[in-house]
Amino acid sequence: MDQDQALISWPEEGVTRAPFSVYSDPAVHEAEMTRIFRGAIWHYLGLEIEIPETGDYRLMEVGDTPVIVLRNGAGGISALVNRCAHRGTTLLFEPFGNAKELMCVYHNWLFDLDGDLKSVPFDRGINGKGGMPDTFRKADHGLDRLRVETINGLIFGTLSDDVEPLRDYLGPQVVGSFERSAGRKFRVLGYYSQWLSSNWKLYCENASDPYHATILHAWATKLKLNRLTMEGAIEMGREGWDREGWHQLSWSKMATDKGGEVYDRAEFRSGTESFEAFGLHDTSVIEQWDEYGDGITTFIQTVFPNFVFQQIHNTLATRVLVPRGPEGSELIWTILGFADDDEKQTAGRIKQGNLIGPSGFISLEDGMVGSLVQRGLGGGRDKATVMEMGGRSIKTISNSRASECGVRGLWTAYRALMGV
Amino acid sequence: MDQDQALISWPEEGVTRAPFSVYSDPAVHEAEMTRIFRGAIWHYLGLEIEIPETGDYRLMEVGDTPVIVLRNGAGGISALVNRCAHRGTTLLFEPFGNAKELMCVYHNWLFDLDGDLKSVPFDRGINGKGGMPDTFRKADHGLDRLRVETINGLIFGTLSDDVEPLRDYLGPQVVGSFERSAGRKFRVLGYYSQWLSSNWKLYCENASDPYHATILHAWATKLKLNRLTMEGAIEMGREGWDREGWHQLSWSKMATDKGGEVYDRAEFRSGTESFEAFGLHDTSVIEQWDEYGDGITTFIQTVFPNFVFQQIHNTLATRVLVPRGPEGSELIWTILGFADDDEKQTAGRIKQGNLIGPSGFISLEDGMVGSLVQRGLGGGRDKATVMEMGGRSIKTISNSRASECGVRGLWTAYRALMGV
Amino acid sequence: MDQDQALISWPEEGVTRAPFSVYSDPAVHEAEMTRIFRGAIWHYLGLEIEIPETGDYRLMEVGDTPVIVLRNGAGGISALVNRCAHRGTTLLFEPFGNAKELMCVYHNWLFDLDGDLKSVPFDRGINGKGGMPDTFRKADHGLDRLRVETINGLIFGTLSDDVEPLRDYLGPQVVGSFERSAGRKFRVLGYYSQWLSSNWKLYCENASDPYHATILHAWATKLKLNRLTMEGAIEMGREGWDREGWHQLSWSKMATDKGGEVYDRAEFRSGTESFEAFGLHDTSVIEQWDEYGDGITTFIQTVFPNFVFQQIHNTLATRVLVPRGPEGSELIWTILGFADDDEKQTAGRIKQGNLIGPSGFISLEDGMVGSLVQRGLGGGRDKATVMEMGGRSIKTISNSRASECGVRGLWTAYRALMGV
Amino acid sequence: MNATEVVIDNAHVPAAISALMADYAHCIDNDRIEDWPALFTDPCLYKITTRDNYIRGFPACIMLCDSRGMLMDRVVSVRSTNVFEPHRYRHMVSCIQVVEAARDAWRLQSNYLVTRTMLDGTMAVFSTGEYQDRIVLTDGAYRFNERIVICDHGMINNLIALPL
Amino acid sequence: MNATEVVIDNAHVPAAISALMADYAHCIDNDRIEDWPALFTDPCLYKITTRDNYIRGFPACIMLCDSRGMLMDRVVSVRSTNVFEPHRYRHMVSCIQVVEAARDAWRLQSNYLVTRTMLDGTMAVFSTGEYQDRIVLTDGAYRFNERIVICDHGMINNLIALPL
Amino acid sequence: MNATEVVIDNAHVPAAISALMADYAHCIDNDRIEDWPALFTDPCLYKITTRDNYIRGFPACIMLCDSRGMLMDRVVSVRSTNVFEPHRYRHMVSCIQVVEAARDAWRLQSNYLVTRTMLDGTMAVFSTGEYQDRIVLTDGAYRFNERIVICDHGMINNLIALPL
Ligand code: FES
Ligand code: FES
Ligand code: FES
Ligand SMILES: [Fe+3]
Ligand SMILES: [Fe+3]
Ligand SMILES: [Fe+3]
Repeated sequence: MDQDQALISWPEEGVTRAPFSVYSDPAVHEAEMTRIFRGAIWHYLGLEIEIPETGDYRLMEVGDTPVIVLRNGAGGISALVNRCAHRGTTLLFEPFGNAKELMCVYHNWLFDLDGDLKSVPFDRGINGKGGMPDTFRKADHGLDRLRVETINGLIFGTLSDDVEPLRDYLGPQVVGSFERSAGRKFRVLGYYSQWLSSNWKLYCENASDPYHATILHAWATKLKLNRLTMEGAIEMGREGWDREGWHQLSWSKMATDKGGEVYDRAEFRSGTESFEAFGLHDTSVIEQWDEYGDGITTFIQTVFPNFVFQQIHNTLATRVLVPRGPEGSELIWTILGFADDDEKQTAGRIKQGNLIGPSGFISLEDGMVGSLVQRGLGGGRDKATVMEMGGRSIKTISNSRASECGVRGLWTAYRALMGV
Repeated sequence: MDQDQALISWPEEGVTRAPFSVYSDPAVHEAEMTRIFRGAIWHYLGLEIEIPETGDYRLMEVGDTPVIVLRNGAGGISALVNRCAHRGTTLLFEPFGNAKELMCVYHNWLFDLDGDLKSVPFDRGINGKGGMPDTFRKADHGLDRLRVETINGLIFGTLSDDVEPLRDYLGPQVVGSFERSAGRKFRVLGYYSQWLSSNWKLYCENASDPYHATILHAWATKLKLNRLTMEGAIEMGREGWDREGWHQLSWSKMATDKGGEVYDRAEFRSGTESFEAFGLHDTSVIEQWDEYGDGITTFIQTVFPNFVFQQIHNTLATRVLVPRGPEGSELIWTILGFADDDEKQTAGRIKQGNLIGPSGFISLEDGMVGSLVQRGLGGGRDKATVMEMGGRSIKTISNSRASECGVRGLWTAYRALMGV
Repeated sequence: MDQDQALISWPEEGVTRAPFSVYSDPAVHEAEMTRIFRGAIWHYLGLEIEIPETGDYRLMEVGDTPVIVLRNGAGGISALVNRCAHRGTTLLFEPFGNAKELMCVYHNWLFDLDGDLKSVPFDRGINGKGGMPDTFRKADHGLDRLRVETINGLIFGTLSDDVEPLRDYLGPQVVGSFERSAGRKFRVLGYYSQWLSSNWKLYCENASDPYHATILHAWATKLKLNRLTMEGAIEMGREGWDREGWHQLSWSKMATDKGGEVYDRAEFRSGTESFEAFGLHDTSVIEQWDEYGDGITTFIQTVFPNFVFQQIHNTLATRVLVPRGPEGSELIWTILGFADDDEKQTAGRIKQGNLIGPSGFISLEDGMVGSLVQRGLGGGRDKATVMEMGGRSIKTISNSRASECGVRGLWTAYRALMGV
Repeated sequence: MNATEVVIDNAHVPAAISALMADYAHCIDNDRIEDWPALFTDPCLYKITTRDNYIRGFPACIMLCDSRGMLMDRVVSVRSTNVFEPHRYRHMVSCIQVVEAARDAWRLQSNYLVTRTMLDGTMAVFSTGEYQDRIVLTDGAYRFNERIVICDHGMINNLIALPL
Repeated sequence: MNATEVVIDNAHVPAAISALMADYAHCIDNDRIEDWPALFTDPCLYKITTRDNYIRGFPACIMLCDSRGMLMDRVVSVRSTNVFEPHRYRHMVSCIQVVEAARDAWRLQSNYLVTRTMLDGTMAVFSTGEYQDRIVLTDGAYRFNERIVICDHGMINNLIALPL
Repeated sequence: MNATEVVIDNAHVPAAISALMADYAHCIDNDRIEDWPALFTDPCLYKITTRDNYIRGFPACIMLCDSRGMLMDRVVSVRSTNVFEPHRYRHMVSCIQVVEAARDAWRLQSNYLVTRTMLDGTMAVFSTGEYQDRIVLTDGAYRFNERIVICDHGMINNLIALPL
């Protein structure tokens, strides 16, 4: 990608606009892989509880870089690029597993759990013939490593040498979010993922956008499960902090709905559409308990660029959005409970699972809407989105979620890393 | 696409050659979307009878721009780009329907049938918090519109501000064709489409090329349904007219076949191949009546760049060819009869339907041959087609269809708009 | 592809490195089609026995150029580009067949078996109207031809005017290989092919790499069918010859295994993995006879860029690897026996067929490993492979196959033709 | 219609009808299309249309044969008249449900999926949809009196030469 | 389990059970989803999960209904509450095997393949996997007491609105 | 062969044969490949070839086992010897037609479609074609004496490790 010419000419309106070209241009995508995903960010890699024993591993992708996340001999966590140092073969290809060492199938070069090259078959040749040259040093041919840090059992890694420590990158607000939400030991209840035929940023915008939540997800609104009239807020880090707006928290308390005069105005679908026969036949799906004792019923914490921790009622999950080319992406869900849940709580989380994921009553639209945007871009490469709800800055509005400040925050981070 | 360097270096032989690169080069395709489909052309959008009532709509694509064609409040026709002015979401996604207003599913911005923005949820925020800035003007955020004109119930639209009025663009010959063919009220008998794994221009060349008709479509030739020895002609507009050759009419009269000495020469397949067991077992499929009282049995009118009106015996149809990337396209058929057809006539048109479409005895090859060409281009980017039948100009030859002047006309228009 | 800027910046380590970008960059792929496949190479086109009679043909692809290989009137062999000289239509589209002449389906231009244009329908028009201009010369519109030469019944062709005669291109070593292996008349026993989701060069490297053979293919190693401890060698042509290393022969003799101390070391999978229940239940699959009376049980001869002749036990086959875009390729197998085989021999070859092809006990991994590499390249465009086994030169090591000299030879040829 | 209306009774599909439906697929898939017309009565109704045309009540269709002669003309088209790249179908038919059962006239509905394989080895799902059949017993054999093929898709991948 | 354990006996699948399984598919594929809940008992178990969750013993699933009311709520979601691009499924069900046969309670396992067709005509294999059914006879009709849908794939193409 | 030649009689497929054919698919699709060899007689013929080889009379094939031991060696290859990316099949088998029926030896032909799902969740139609089976009754159980798998496609997507 040519650094000399402007990769993207950004509209003068700044972060209240995003040019449509960023959602489909292959050159922009290439630059994002380098400047964002291999750049100065921390990327979610999984949970410590997913790899408890030595050699336990899970695979992850950091942008387009395949990564092995494993529990190493010292009981610590290694994140290694999943690419043999010999001729590039993918070393491990099952999503989860246990490996005492990493042996490449092609020529069986052997790496230890820290990524160091331990042995090379026939390196001494056979009967003194062939083999590796004397100048070949195993030490020069280990696997590429990521820096790894954890917080409350969540594992993050980076390919950057420059990015500051994880907690500084996250800032006090996010650190607080994780202390609140991940303070106790989790238990994995399961996995699934969604293929999205849309650019990765369209889903990330969606996750940073509480404005859509109560409108697009009519199911939730009709049942008064999430409405902007509830007590709630968006938080994006200390004002003036150099990462202000990069990560966003949106929370609300269902019990505090001040009533729906706005929702009763005839201006939008979820407020007006008559759902013939609507009303639940079986309300067990929305039976819930106060998960954290703070009355919060929806708690969505994002970490730039592509991580989400969610609490929706008693459904807990991590979501990570893996870009796959300019016009595709995969949203990977890890469904969680707490290690000390009783059977009744687990059953409740499973049943509430109907609210989230690819069939989620209140999440089913989030993946779909991205493809609707992707398609809408056709013929509009010279145009841009408009994001002025709640003003033009990334300042939050106390106790209000009727704002696109979160999306503007996302683009603030994007422009900083991309240099556009 | 870089205007400074020649996008295409055209062979010096001019319109008797088309360089193979125009059929597969992504940069050429991008330029076509801008210079042709968003340029100074009129594009077929549908039929008035498809959207009789207020709010009735059908979707169409103008190149890569998604368009909503609808009957607006005033009883007129609006053509709006199918892309929300907020953040780009596709507004309507059913091919046909009725909408009293256009509400985007994402944040429920509401547009009227003229594309004007009527309301924005929470634009005043909640309890005075959030909402749109005072400087936000709904009037600045309507949907993009196309200019619309109709002729004999056919709807055309353009994204260009410069192109002349529709009738001037079409010229007297095409206007006459539509008066002749669409003078009475149509009835839609059905729809289907064909995915073609070939560049859009390959099908358009095919439609402008009567030379192939009696050779490729052996079925028709064997049954003497269409042969160049019949009375017939190609018409491409007044000589010297600045759009001469852009649009082409090819017609013939089955009853006038002067006998097939040419067809009896041993030089081509349809003239020579022995079809063991050929001859119809049931001739009802070719029973026909004089549709327009002028004895014409085949009447193919094209409008640059991608529209065809056809009469083949008593099958009436519009065809529009939607480009989908450099190497794919979709051919959309609308099968027609007249509103005042009696049952017998309708039944006849339906049965004659075996002649056309994806299973048409005399059209089945038209889509297929494009993919054969697309594949043949492999390894030949530096080569070109040869189109010299009937000379090298776009002049027509009176009462002869043994000419590629129509295809040369197509390329004349193409070069003018593309500036190559 | 811009000649002025370096298409590939090759690592200073030379042929001990291959930059990952060559396996996925579309611009590199385009250049390969021109500089290698349409350049100064000889490309395998098939076997004389596949087209014994006049008009017999088989299709082949030389890079991205579709080619017809046929037995012409004079009893010789013509190789013609499968692209009509009129408007580019693929002329023949069945993989094998017989054609007395080549008639294009689109407008029935007729070419003879030498590719000369014989007739053009309506070239004289109809009743003197239309037709081709007087200046049109059929002689100028024949099909593009390839130069053809054969050796021991194997047909090779080239699109280059400059490349030296076939035998000089192959050199004495390869000529000797074919005399040894194809000295008697073959019989075709069947065909199949494998789609590989990997760049074509990854399979070619694999075929030039005996280092992997005894490690990746654990099945063979466990059964001691092919181990580096057997007598064997790599041969790549006379030292100092200007094509040294382009083509490689790897052979070994099963009967000569000097025992497996190396294989008993605990360092690699096939040496260590405990195959619970391993050991054949039915050994008839490895019953073999001395095919050529020289005791050689594995004999793999490659010809640059993409041809392999193989003898594995009594399985004889040609393999040609057709590139299909930067990240895909098709491996086409022709399974052979000798014309004078008795039934028992044929049955033996068929049963030994379980060892090769897409389900081959000792070849099943060869296609798979390429896609593992292709995937491993993600995020590593700036990195390179390391090929130092057996030193850094293309010199062979007498009687040793513990070397990647073959792969270095492949890259030596590649760099010469690509000019990188 | 609802579940109970659909199933007049729970009659088993007779072996001869299963055999007819299988043979229909094998004729087409295994290159003996010449045997296909004889599986229909004369006159008959063989029709290929799209779900959208079916739902919206549009009479136009992709293929329509109302006599065995027309079926035979389709065979001739495939074998010798029309030009197209050779390809193969493979039929999967399941969820066969008896809608109406009588000794000599049965109505059945079923789901089909047809793949198309080109000679270059590329393979794809070509069509899916519903069969609505009327099968009658004539001179000792079951034959299709009607087979309506309703494609789920309004878009056809290039062309339909072989019947679905 | 192994081959012999699987087949308790070689009982034929009763016509009424074949009809139930076919009707299940036709309700969903032919736009009469309203008829779908009545094919289940109340209470019941309808569950969509992935093979990986199933193998690894993870309880989380994609869809879970344990009452006819919950099935009906899914119908309401499809018909009027949730927003998604309209599409159609087509079910293929085969390799139906009787695991346990009793007069009024049957266990069956079968393979399914579902294609999804969008209104723009694009069509693709959307899901494949296994059905594990418990079918019981209640007031004279066979109904699903349990249908466990185990998808071979852990990745879903965007969303699942209609049941599989 | 033509329609009438094909169906020697309209015998129903016995439940035990349907169960055998279903179990064949479930063994492979549900990860109990160890049960697969026991579904064949010993000796037997299990062969995978392409339609083109079949039509042109070429004897070479992709897989050939003529003993239960060879079938078992394929199981060992899948389980422990050969290296490949883990994946799953899902079989659809339909249009099962009785070609020859006798009490203890049946000939059947049917259509199959197999999808392949990789662990990353990608899924595709992997193979379609025809089964030509000879099924015999030995010591009280039906087993495959012959199963010839004829793929419609001459091109294989990378490799075939699991039987089709
Ligand atoms: S590529 Fe990994 S050992 Fe050779
Ligand atoms: S994108 Fe349309 S309302 Fe927001
Ligand atoms: S393209 Fe071949 S004859 Fe016209
Ligand atoms: Fe949402
Ligand atoms: Fe035509
Ligand atoms: Fe190998």
